[in-house]
Amino acid sequence: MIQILSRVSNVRSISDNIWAINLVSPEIASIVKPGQFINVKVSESYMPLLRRPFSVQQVNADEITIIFSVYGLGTALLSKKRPGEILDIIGPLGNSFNTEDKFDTALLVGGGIGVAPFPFLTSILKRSTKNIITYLGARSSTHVITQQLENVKVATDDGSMGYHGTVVDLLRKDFSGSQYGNPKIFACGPTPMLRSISKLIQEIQVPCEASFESAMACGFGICQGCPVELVNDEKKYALVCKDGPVFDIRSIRIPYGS
Amino acid sequence: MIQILSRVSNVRSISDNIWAINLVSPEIASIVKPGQFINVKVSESYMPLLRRPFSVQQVNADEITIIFSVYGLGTALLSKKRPGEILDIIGPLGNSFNTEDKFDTALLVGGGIGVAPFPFLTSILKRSTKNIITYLGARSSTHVITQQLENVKVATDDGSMGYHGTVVDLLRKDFSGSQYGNPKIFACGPTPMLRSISKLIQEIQVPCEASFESAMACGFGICQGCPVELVNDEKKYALVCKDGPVFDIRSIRIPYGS
Amino acid sequence: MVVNTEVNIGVLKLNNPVLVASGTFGYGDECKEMVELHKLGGIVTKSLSLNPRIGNPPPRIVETTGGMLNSIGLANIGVKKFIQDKLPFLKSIGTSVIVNIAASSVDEYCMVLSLLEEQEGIDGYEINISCPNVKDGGLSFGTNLSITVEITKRLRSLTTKPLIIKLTPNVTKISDFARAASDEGADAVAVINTLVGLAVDIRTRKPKLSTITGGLSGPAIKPVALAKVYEIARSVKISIIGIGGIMTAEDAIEFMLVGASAVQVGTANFIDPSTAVKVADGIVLYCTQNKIDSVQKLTGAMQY
Amino acid sequence: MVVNTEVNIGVLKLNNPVLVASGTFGYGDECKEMVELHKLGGIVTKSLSLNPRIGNPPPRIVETTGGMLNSIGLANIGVKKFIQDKLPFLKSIGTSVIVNIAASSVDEYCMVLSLLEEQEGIDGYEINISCPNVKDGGLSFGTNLSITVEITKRLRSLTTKPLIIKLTPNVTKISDFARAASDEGADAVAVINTLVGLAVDIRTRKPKLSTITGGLSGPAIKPVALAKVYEIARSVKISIIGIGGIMTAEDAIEFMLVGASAVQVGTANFIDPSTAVKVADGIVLYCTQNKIDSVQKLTGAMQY
Ligand SMILES: Cc1cc2nc3c(=O)[nH]c(=O)nc-3n(C[C@H](O)[C@H](O)[C@H](O)COP(=O)(O)OP(=O)(O)OC[C@H]3O[C@@H](n4cnc5c(N)ncnc54)[C@H](O)[C@@H]3O)c2cc1C
Ligand SMILES: Cc1cc2nc3c(=O)[nH]c(=O)nc-3n(C[C@H](O)[C@H](O)[C@H](O)COP(=O)(O)OP(=O)(O)OC[C@H]3O[C@@H](n4cnc5c(N)ncnc54)[C@H](O)[C@@H]3O)c2cc1C
Ligand SMILES: Cc1cc2nc3c(=O)[nH]c(=O)nc-3n(C[C@H](O)[C@H](O)[C@H](O)COP(=O)(O)O)c2cc1C
Ligand SMILES: Cc1cc2nc3c(=O)[nH]c(=O)nc-3n(C[C@H](O)[C@H](O)[C@H](O)COP(=O)(O)O)c2cc1C
Ligand code: FES
Ligand code: FES
Repeated sequence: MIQILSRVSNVRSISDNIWAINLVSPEIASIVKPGQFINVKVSESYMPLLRRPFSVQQVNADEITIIFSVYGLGTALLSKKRPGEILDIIGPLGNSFNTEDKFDTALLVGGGIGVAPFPFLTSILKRSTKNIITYLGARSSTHVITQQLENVKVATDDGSMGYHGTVVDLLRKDFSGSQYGNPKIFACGPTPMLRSISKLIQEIQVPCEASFESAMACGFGICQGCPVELVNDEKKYALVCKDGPVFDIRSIRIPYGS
Repeated sequence: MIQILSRVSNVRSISDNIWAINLVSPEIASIVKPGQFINVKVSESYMPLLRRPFSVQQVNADEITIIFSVYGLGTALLSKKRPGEILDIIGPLGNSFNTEDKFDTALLVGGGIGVAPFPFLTSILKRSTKNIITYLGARSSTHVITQQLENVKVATDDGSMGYHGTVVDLLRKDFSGSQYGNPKIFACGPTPMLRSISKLIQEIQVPCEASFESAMACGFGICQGCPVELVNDEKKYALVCKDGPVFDIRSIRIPYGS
Repeated sequence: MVVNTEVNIGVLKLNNPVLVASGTFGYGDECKEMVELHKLGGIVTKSLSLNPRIGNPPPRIVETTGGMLNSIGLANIGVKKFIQDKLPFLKSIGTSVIVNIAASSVDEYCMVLSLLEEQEGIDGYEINISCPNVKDGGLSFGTNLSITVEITKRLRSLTTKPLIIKLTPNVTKISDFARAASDEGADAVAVINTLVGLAVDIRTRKPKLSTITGGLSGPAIKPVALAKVYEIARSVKISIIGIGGIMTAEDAIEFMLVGASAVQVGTANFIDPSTAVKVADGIVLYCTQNKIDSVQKLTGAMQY
Repeated sequence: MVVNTEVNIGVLKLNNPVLVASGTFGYGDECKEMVELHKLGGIVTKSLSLNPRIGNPPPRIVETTGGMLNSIGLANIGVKKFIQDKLPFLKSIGTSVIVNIAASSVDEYCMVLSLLEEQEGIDGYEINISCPNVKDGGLSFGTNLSITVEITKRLRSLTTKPLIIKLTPNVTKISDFARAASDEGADAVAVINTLVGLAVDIRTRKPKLSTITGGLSGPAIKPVALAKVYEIARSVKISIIGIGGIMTAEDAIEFMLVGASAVQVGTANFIDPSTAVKVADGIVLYCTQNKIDSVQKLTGAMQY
């Protein structure tokens, strides 16, 4: 984990309201693992005050890429950065997806901007001989980001592309038909999606690692601000920024709300 | 006084650390008088929170121009505005220089960015048959802005251009030699400059209107935040934003400090 | 859907819940060219004292992160000049007129209120016992429970019009003061006045305000103000007018959800004098989108 | 010019006046890769209680204008695990180690301190009687003068090491509490802990923190913190450690000018964990530029 001034080498809109930024950071690029994130100082003033966390979407030589949807002030400011500008970032942060345990088929399940860590995860998985199938859920076709992903199956809320329904429904349907050989699910997306995956997992008994989000003050373990509740653990809470963001989905009591 | 969304038509650096912005605002351009100012919302966030006041430097048809030195956060943000952006401005604010009373020679005396209202003042004065002589003080030659001014005499602190010394010393010297015919001084600049002019006025007994500054919260008379102290007046204070910024220099007890 | 925007503050009926706060909108006439004044829920005047006050020496204003410090020192034209020069215009607007009173003694409060009682067109009084920027009265009243009781009692005996006590946040337990006001018959409390704050110019090593300390306002203080309103809402029944850092309809709705029946916009007026009008419109939009037919229903509707 | 950066907090000598604040720097080891820890004036640990505390349910963090609300609820590993797992590293850094203690009873404070007294390498204690986010103890202690007296007295009798009482700003007159601490023999007061604040999500109509209210920190509160330090500096003689919204050396110098002998950097660590190091460097630069040969001379040097 280092704090570093990193040069923006590219900023582009990759889809409806979704932006990608490339950052030159050999130090982070050389050690980051899929599922980890960086914490970005988006403003030179105190508004917003706190850094904003973003998953590393891809690594190319010296550069890391993040993608994000413009949500509030922080992401709006970020979308206005220009190549050549310098960003103060901290990373790599958090744990990562485990790509080395025993499974043959990686099922990447992402909702909305939750697709963010998958291109990098896919690159790493492709180094092994695992099968990769990617399930993407989005509001509608304009929100689907398939770049750098393998064997993509799409579900949209409005039916404008692929399956008409949620991505977890699509996954359930596929499981109810044929079975994937020795699968493991890698999930990232909004809380309601994680909650339905968690339910599905209980039905189909497939191992699943999921990336969780939480409001964060520091991102590196000093504020205790980002707990998720553990199931049956005397410690009761784990920190998303340090113990996570990736957890065995069965170990987490997923909160209600979005 | 109106609040209006005004389009930036031009942004340029006109000198060392000095910027000029043109704003399209027929409503203000058609009624503004020399010495008046506008109050500009420089940020879309709450940092800085308050508007920033700037003298109207010039008026051309539908457009007004402001010039400013980059000082803190507000002016830094302003210098990064781009043509086409929309600024929320309030104006015209304050009273104005009186160009119509009985004098034959207008002596415009400005220090640093205090030159700001003079191009517009000069345009108005040129409509009459008055003589105009402009005295400019600056730290050094790179800080001297002579555009759109008449008969400019320069004083620099470092002697790199014109008279070596303060602009008030230069003025005093000129007065001690020949006399200007029926003169009136129009002054704008930092407090120490106004204080020395005030002293000079007592010696030479020439009428003088000066533009004063004060920290401002509103700029249009509702916060009571911008007083200057009056000499011998039971009201004790006048508001820079409403009763000023232009005052007969003899009526104001000029504060110490910068 | 038509949203009913009327709210009641004790016996005072407001067209909508968004007023402009004392000291941040002058006497109403200064903004007439820029603001659709009749759309305001009400105008609270600058604090008025018996005699004119010149206020504190400059500097009176400092900007801070997300807020500002002021040390105006209750500069005002005095109640008599107000009645003569300002009240006629205020009456003509067609919105509620609340006159804010500040004083250095209990007797002075009474005298000012008595003079105002002779006038028509005043819809209520807001009593400033919480100004941090004057030597006499001000905070020394607002942080003293028995004086709060006495001021409320005396003024209550002089008027049947809506009486609003404006409280300071600079106390350990603001609900004690709200209860005192309530027990003595006030119609409402206005919460909060500014927090005591200070700023230093490290170049000159002097305080940035002539009075050294001043009052902090603006979005920086909103969380504190919300906590104070919430504390009071859980302990008294009278209406609460929420104040502190309101810049948007969202901010105002937060205040209503924790228990305010109405709100006041202060510092935001300096940045956009039409803020209160926009906030009022925004509250209606929120109600419409959430199928709430009356803004009154927002009061205390926080789920917890 | 060589600037002497040493300052004294009672009997405690610090290498420089800039510490990191409790709860905003963990136990020091989390930041070792990013921060030159030996350059800190001191590390104040997360508040430690007798037994581990799991803390409050999420959400615990909300950002506000120029600040943040937290409701961590004193989540900590407990004093025994601290002594075992964290103290060895802290001792090895070469900076002053201040252990912050929080408790739900006077006895618990005493037990924690007694356990720590058996250890070497602890340079002083900071007593948190001002946490707004726990049900038992916390603010109910810090807003109660007689409990403040009792806690200080009892702990003073147990240790000769530097004893710092950390005060809450959520009181009418903070100088009364500083005087109580001073009278009972505390070496210093640390000022301020967070202000009680609240935020509501108007979409869900729920409070944004699980505990409804939380503690406000960050640059938004700096003016309030400066006013509290100033108030105390005029009424007690013991050292003051200034805290609240310090982001830059300029901010820290403001605190020293109004009377602080040292400062703590809190929230800023979340944004830049090296803030305290940069602040310490910036203070030296300021002293050099202003021909001040010792940072101690800044304390109380405001001109007024
Ligand atoms: C480990 C991690 C990885 C993430 N990766 C990505 C990514 O790759 N791409 C992406 O678009 N987004 C990602 N996010 C979410 C992203 O951080 C938020 O979208 C961003 O902080 C919003 O900032 P804002 O200023 O635009 O919005 P704000 O104006 O701050 O509004 C943000 C809203 O979202 C909530 N929020 C604030 N911070 C967070 C947060 N850290 N997590 C969740 N909600 C938050 C706030 O409570 C608020 O309601 C990630 C979050 C985490 C924790
Ligand atoms: C009537 C009037 C007309 C002005 N015209 C011009 C102009 O034409 N060109 C120009 O460059 N500047 C002008 N100024 C000054 C200009 O408003 C300030 O330079 C600007 O507000 C600085 O903002 P900032 O955010 O960059 O600096 P900040 O970060 O706000 O720092 C500003 C510093 O200057 C002080 N300051 C803040 N606001 C003001 C203010 N309104 N007046 C004086 N000092 C202030 C603050 O106390 C602070 O110390 C004028 C000021 C007034 C009152
Ligand atoms: C410049 C200024 C002057 C004020 N004058 C008064 C006043 O005369 N009487 C009063 O009761 N409150 C006064 N206040 C307090 C406001 O009415 C309000 O309570 C406070 O500013 C908090 O609200 P805000 O954050 O929206 O500004 C004043 C505030 C400011 C900023
Ligand atoms: C997330 C967080 C956790 C905190 N935990 C503690 C704590 O455990 N003990 C304590 O005495 N103060 C705690 N504080 C208060 C800080 O030490 C400090 O007094 C306060 O945040 C004001 O300083 P700042 O504005 O620089 O953050 C905490 C503050 C924050 C923001
Ligand atoms: S965000 Fe600070 S501990 Fe996780
Ligand atoms: S700046 Fe508000 S009255 Fe002048």
